[in-house]
Amino acid sequence: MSQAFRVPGGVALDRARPISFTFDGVAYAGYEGDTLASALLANGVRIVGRSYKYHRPRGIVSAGPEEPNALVGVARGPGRFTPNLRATEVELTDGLVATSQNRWPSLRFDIGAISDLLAPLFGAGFYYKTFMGPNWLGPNWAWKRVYEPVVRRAAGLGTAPTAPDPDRYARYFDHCDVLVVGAGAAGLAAARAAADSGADVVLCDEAAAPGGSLLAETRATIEGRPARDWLAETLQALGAAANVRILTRTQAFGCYAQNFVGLSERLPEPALIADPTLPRERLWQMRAREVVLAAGAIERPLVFADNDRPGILLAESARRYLNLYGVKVGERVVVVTAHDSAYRAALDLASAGVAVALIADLRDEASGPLPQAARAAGIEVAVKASVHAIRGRGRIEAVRLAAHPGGMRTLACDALLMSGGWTPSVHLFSQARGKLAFDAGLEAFRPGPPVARQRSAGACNATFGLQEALAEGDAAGRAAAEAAGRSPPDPRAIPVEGAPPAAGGTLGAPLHVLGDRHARAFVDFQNDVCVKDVELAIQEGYRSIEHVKRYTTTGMATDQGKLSNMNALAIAAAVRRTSIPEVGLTTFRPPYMPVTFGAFAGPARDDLFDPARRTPIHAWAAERGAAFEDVGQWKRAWYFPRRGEGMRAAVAREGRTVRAGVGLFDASTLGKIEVVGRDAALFLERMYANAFKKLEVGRCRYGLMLTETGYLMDDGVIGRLAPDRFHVTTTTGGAARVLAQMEDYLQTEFTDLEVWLTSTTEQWATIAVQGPRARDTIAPFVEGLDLSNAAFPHMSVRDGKACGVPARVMRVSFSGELGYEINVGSAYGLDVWKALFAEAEKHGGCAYGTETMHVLRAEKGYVIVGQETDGTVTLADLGLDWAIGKAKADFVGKRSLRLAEPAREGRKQLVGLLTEDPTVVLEEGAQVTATATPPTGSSALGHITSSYPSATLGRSIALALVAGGRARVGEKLFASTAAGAVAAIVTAPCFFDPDGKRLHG
Amino acid sequence: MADPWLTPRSPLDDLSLPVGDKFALADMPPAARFVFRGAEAARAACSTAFGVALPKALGAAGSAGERAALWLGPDEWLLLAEGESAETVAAAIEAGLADVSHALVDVSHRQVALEVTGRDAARVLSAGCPLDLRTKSFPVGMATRTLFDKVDITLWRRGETDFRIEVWRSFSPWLAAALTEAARGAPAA
Amino acid sequence: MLLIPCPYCGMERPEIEFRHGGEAHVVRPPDPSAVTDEAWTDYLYFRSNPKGVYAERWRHVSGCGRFFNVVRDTVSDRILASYRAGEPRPAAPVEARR
Amino acid sequence: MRFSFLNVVRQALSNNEGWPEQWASPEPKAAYDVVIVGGGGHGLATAYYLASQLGVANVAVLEKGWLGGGNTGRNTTILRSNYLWEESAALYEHALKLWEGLSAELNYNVMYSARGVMMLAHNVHDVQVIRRHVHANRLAGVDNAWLTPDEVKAFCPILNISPDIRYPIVGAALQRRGGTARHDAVAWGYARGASARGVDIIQNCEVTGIRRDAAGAVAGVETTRGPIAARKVGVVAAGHSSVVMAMAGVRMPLDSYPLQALVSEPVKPMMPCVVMSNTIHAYMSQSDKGEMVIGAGTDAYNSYSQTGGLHIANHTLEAICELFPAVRRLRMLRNWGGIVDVTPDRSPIIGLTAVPGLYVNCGWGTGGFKATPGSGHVFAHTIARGEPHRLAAPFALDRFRSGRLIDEAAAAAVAH
Ligand SMILES: Cc1cc2nc3c(=O)[nH]c(=O)nc-3n(C[C@H](O)[C@H](O)[C@H](O)COP(=O)(O)OP(=O)(O)OC[C@H]3O[C@@H](n4cnc5c(N)ncnc54)[C@H](O)[C@@H]3O)c2cc1C
Ligand SMILES: NC(=O)c1ccc[n+]([C@@H]2O[C@H](COP(=O)([O-])OP(=O)(O)OC[C@H]3O[C@@H](n4cnc5c(N)ncnc54)[C@H](O)[C@@H]3O)[C@@H](O)[C@H]2O)c1
Ligand SMILES: Cc1cc2nc3c(=O)[nH]c(=O)nc-3n(C[C@H](O)[C@H](O)[C@H](O)COP(=O)(O)O)c2cc1C
Ligand SMILES: [Zn+2]
Repeated sequence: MSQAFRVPGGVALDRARPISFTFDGVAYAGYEGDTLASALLANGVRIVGRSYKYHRPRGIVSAGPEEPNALVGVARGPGRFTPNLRATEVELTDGLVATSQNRWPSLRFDIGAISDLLAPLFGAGFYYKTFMGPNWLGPNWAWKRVYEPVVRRAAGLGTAPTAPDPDRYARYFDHCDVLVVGAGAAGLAAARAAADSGADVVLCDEAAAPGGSLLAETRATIEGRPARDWLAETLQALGAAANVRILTRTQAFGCYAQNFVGLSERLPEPALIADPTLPRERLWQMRAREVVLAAGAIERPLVFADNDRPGILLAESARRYLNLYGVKVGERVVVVTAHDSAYRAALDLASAGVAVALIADLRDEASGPLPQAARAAGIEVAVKASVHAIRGRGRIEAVRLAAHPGGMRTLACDALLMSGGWTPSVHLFSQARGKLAFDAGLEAFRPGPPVARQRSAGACNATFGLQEALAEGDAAGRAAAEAAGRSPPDPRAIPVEGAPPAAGGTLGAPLHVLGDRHARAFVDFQNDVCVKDVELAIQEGYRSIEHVKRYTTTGMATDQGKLSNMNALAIAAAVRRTSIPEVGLTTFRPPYMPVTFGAFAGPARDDLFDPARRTPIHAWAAERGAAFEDVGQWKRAWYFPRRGEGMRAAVAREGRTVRAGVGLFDASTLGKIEVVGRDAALFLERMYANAFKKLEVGRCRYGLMLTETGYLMDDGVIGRLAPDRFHVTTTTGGAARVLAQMEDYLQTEFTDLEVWLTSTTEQWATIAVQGPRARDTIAPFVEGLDLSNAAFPHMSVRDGKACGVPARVMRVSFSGELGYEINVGSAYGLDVWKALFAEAEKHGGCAYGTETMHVLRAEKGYVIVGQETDGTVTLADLGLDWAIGKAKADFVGKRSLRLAEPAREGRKQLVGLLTEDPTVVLEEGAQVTATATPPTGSSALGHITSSYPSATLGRSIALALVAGGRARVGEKLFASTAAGAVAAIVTAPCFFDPDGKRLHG
Repeated sequence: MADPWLTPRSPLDDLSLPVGDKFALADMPPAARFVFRGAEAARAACSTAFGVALPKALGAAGSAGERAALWLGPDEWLLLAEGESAETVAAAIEAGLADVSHALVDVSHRQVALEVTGRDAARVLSAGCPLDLRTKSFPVGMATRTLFDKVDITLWRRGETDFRIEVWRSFSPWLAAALTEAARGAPAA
Repeated sequence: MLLIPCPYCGMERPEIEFRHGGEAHVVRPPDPSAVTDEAWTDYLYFRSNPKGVYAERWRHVSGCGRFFNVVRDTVSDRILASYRAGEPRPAAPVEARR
Repeated sequence: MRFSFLNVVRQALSNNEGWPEQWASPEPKAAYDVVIVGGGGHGLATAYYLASQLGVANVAVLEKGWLGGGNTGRNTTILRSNYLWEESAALYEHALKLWEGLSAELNYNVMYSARGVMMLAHNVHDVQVIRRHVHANRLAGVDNAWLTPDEVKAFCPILNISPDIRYPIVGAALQRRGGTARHDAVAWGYARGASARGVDIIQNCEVTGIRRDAAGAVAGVETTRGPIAARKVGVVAAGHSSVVMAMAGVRMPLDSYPLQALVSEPVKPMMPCVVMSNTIHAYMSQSDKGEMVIGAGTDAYNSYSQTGGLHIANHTLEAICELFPAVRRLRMLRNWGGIVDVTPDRSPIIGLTAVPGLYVNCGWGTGGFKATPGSGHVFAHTIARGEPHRLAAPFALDRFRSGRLIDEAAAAAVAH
């Protein structure tokens, strides 16, 4: 198809590189440098989307990221479909496939457009008022079954991607002296000044090409050169400076505490096609000492009936299409404006041969230099204008307006350029918690005094003249560099010619639209919010602008009200008969423009999502086909199935093997802390419920740590290595928490103590060797230790050697069998394990995993913190209060035990449960009740904490927390499950070797 | 009876680490490592016994030959002795500190070291490390405990484009993979 | 992400290196057994949680490892002072470097 | 005017010019029987039930800003009642039952959407904890079912249930009656209902002091719009509970943290339910408008700023993209924060205080939206009768004196 609207010129284009693309399946041509929007306009495509609620045909309104209408889906191969992209931002690439959204069956003919005919039904908040009954179907039935599904399907814009995204994303922290946001006139001047001061400067701009409004500037000269030449030279100089980085396609999307600024950078599509390993986007988390905001301003649409018809667009955008992309937005245009800047567009379009039928100015007078220039160029200018009607649905055909001179008339046109003036982009300033001040003269909110180390310059500071913007940018850049500790050069005069001042502007809706409940005068294009919706909201009591926003949804669309918020606010003020500052603004929130989730998530996916911690012995277990379980970040061997074995069989075999011979268990993940210092024992006395002062060197004690609120927090074995040195172990999951709790008390409460704590969790590979043949298994490898019962009894610790390397051997048992834990330097862990395993095999031994470990300890009635306990369980509940150092005046958690609840009678206590049918294994978590069929809503006596088939006992066993449980031994209780109640007899929690004879074997 | 097969293993052993001028990762040979804790007298005595002045404040990392002492906190240092046996080094230090209260804990196996070099080294580290790594803020010689994303590291700058990272061993494969990925995504410098 | 001045490291460091430790100067009764339930549960649970100037504990976990105190305005989140554990709260916190 | 399809049509025919104000905005009177401090969902619901069920209509709701502008207007709208402890389950179930009939009760479509809330288990410990919930809930009469990974996938097809991912999904609990509701509508619906029953709703009226009589009992409040007398004052000020209670000299076991949330750009339906993962900290649902609504975590420090750090969003989206790989290309539209008042046991505080006439309802932390109707209902009873409603009794402030906490945090339950 020919590019009928293409004209000569267009600085952004490379005409030597034609590009073909499709939109809704139709092939079109464009050039490199085009955006999808400019190419569509060049090809005469006017309808590009359908609106959210009324499915009205919509065209392109703007040339930038503020675009509310031209949202498309863009696909590039499998998994690379992105909905809701603004055509004004999509850079054209060869073969690009774009589709329109929110229409069925086609963009031209959309069934949904019926809603436009029924529009009065769909006023603001209509859905709160209906879709409720009938109630005889059951409360909410109709909403759930009928209405909500319809509403949901109707809502939403683009279709959601379904395939995993194959692209990469990257994320970096960054630092600079001066961050300049926006590379327009003000930003460039600021960056140059800061760079000349020697500061580290980062200059970012969301556009593909830096330059901002200078790119479309055809008339002005700066420092004696045409503005675009100045731009090119300045960019070149900045690009050459070692202390400047220019990030294009990079928006500053959020301003957080202390100048922490989020930047999102898009990589250009051709680069990604050339190298698919490149990230599609980068997230820069920039900590800037100083920030210069030079984000420019956004042109405001005018509010009049049917102002949303395709072909009606912002004046400056039309100018950009012409000057950047060589696209005329129409053959015959009418300009309606309240601001001088639109005259520039009219002049440029006229020079390009476009017929400008009329410039209709809303103001009483249009006498500034730009209007004069327009008149001089032979363009008719009329004032006191008002737009009354638009003809044309799929595209504008004529406008009916009143103006002076000329009165009411209808002008045929294929495009209408509008300008309501300019809204400074104060988003980032406001996010940084700067307060905005309403400037009544300018009818704009402008930055007040900054709160963060920031300066605003140029149009975002409501400084609209080019010369003034440059000067302000220069000053801001210098001041920022100085504040960052650099010495800036003298201020620089940046003379400008050919940029006559432009002023004006209007806010809100004209009187003839206000109150006209028939007019479809749009305030928020994307969300289909009209003037009458704002009026209705206020009529219904939604007076606060925040209520207006939420009731009408104005400003909540994907453009976040960049075009609409000021108009909505002015309309609300007019309806409420109050002032704009009285009404106030809604909150500016990040992101400035939508940012891809992937960019926030960065590289954190698959294996990089979270570190998987593996023990030194992991590889061996993996080779043996072990199943692993996640415990925190650790991967722990869960069980070691042999060929054909399921978990249950493997665990039974492992358990029997340990009880009969020997088993090896990788306990390396247990937390370990070395507690050293003169007061180490005293410190442990205070941190743990147990007594430690008298623990002999070489002996171990089971330690129980409470929270200050009196509940069991963690447990472990603590061995005394020397009078001033202890080896403390913790649970796998509790390691970090225990160390943190210890440091907290040590540094802030028990500051009288001289103690130092060092985590040694990963220093040691810990191999538990358990079973009657444990001693035989380790004996050949251990040097320098007498392993006899007398010399090395249960609960002892010795430093020696194993396999020739230093080893810390503890005689401890979590299985109830004779047991040792051999700690060797992690780097040797695997080899020592292999040696021990080979030896164990000689004794018929095996490796066992966490599941068997759990069963073995349950047979013994040993608790697992986090399984028997949940942070609400006391030592007394567990029957572990014997461990409390009774003579101690104080330890963490002690005082709380006297509070009413921990001391209460009838608390849940740990008991054993044996099912009447020994083959039935109770469900963990099942509630324990006194009767088989407790009425719904009745209280449980407790719950099953652990439950396993026990190979040792040839039957199932369970542990439970049961109210007053110890007094119920022998009673029959019930475990209630979905399948019904299972009877079980309460027993003591230890099922095997209650006297502990085997421990001492 | 140290069997010949008992050679120290590192989780980084079997990984293929990136090499190049832009960015390279290498795993460092085993070292004796200690966390040393104590007050000023202990610091002074340890400096003598270890042969490296333990720095008094953040930023300074003392080193002499293959030995180094990094400031971790006001009474905490990381002592490194590459290629030495922990037992011997410990014995020497303990001998020099018999009368001074302190804590010396062997962490030789707790962590491993990665060397990060190349033009992009600082940029790649900045993928996970939130500190300002420009040389004016993080000069050559500075060492500190910090973060790489979700993992605690000790970062020591040994040259403009030469860093050493000490990291707990179970985190090291993840860290190597994360750094490799970060290098891939970094913009051309 | 806040920038928090660590009085031990002598520099500002990013928030993610720290762990928040709740309100500062909540003193554990020196002899817990001697205090009433009321006093004890005050210590355990009750906090000032002010809107405005607030003294709080931070620990530089991924740094020097030390606990210290910060005075911060909980509305602006601006940090007004930072001092070592055990030191008294500055009487009139001077406005820190912004 | 009743809200109905018929009236929507009628009004449409007359250009919607006939809709009246949904609630009146009177000037404050000098005195009320009850003053409610805080015009969020809980405060408005309290007023509504006082007027509609307990015959106490001389009530004012004082709101410092705009109705629903606190956490009610900024939460991720997840509703469920499958809490672990009996006391909690009873309270939240009470609320869920009220949700089911709320649109009809208020004649205001609050869009209660029982689309199912699924809580994922990623490891053995999760399975134990979640199954314990399922069992406890069954006995309590609260629906909650265990799903296998395949059932999880069938219920929410965009979840990645591959066993090879870092934190594979090994099962889930599903509460089918759980779901979402339209947050703003809840505040507005209650406001309309309360106003219609004579309650004065007064916005832009900040309470700056609590007046006490010589005996120490509550006598009224000071506000930015002048003093208002009342013998009963109910404080329902969510994030600001400590601040308001301090006006009466009452210290609270609370910390106020920023809690963030975010939404994507709207897309056509891609997710039919609510999914939560406590283990990797991700919560997501899709609103009726099409945005993916995502709950982030709290920032680490106390703050009243309603903003937080960027790293929180990063972490949240890491987890979301890991669970739902298809959303990685969606884009964040808006990210905001609220101020949540968190108790040591993550359970709310409802009831009387040591100051006669002063009642408090707070500490809902990150998960009180779901309780709105139930909370308002039991609090209204508590205020009207001067003694705790049966369901509210366990949640009294004095549990922090006896140590009888209702520790939902310890039981690794999920907030939101
Ligand atoms: C991001 C986020 C996500 C959440 N997600 C969920 C979720 O998914 N599910 C869930 O169940 N819960 C969720 N919550 C929690 C839930 O939002 C709250 O628990 C609940 O909304 C509290 O309601 P409220 O009415 O008590 O408080 P609010 O709605 O906060 O109302 C309190 C009101 O008190 C006013 N006030 C304060 N001080 C004064 C004063 N001095 N004078 C007058 N008025 C005053 C405030 O302005 C405010 O309007 C979330 C919260 C947040 C912030
Ligand atoms: N009233 C008027 O006549 C009027 C109005 C607006 C602009 N102008 C002209 O604009 C110029 C002012 O220059 P200026 O530099 O202030 O504005 P500018 O529009 O030239 O530049 C702003 C730049 O900031 C970028 N930007 C905006 N938000 C961003 C973000 N969040 N992240 C990254 N980049 C972002 C834009 O892409 C743009 O390039 C003068 O030439 C002036 O004449 C005039
Ligand atoms: C469930 C839910 C859905 C939301 N959807 C949108 C949305 O589609 N567009 C939007 O701009 N904001 C949306 N918001 C956010 C609000 O605009 C706003 O950020 C939030 O209410 C907090 O208020 P504040 O940002 O004004 O402080 C949503 C909020 C919630 C709670
Ligand atoms: Zn520090």
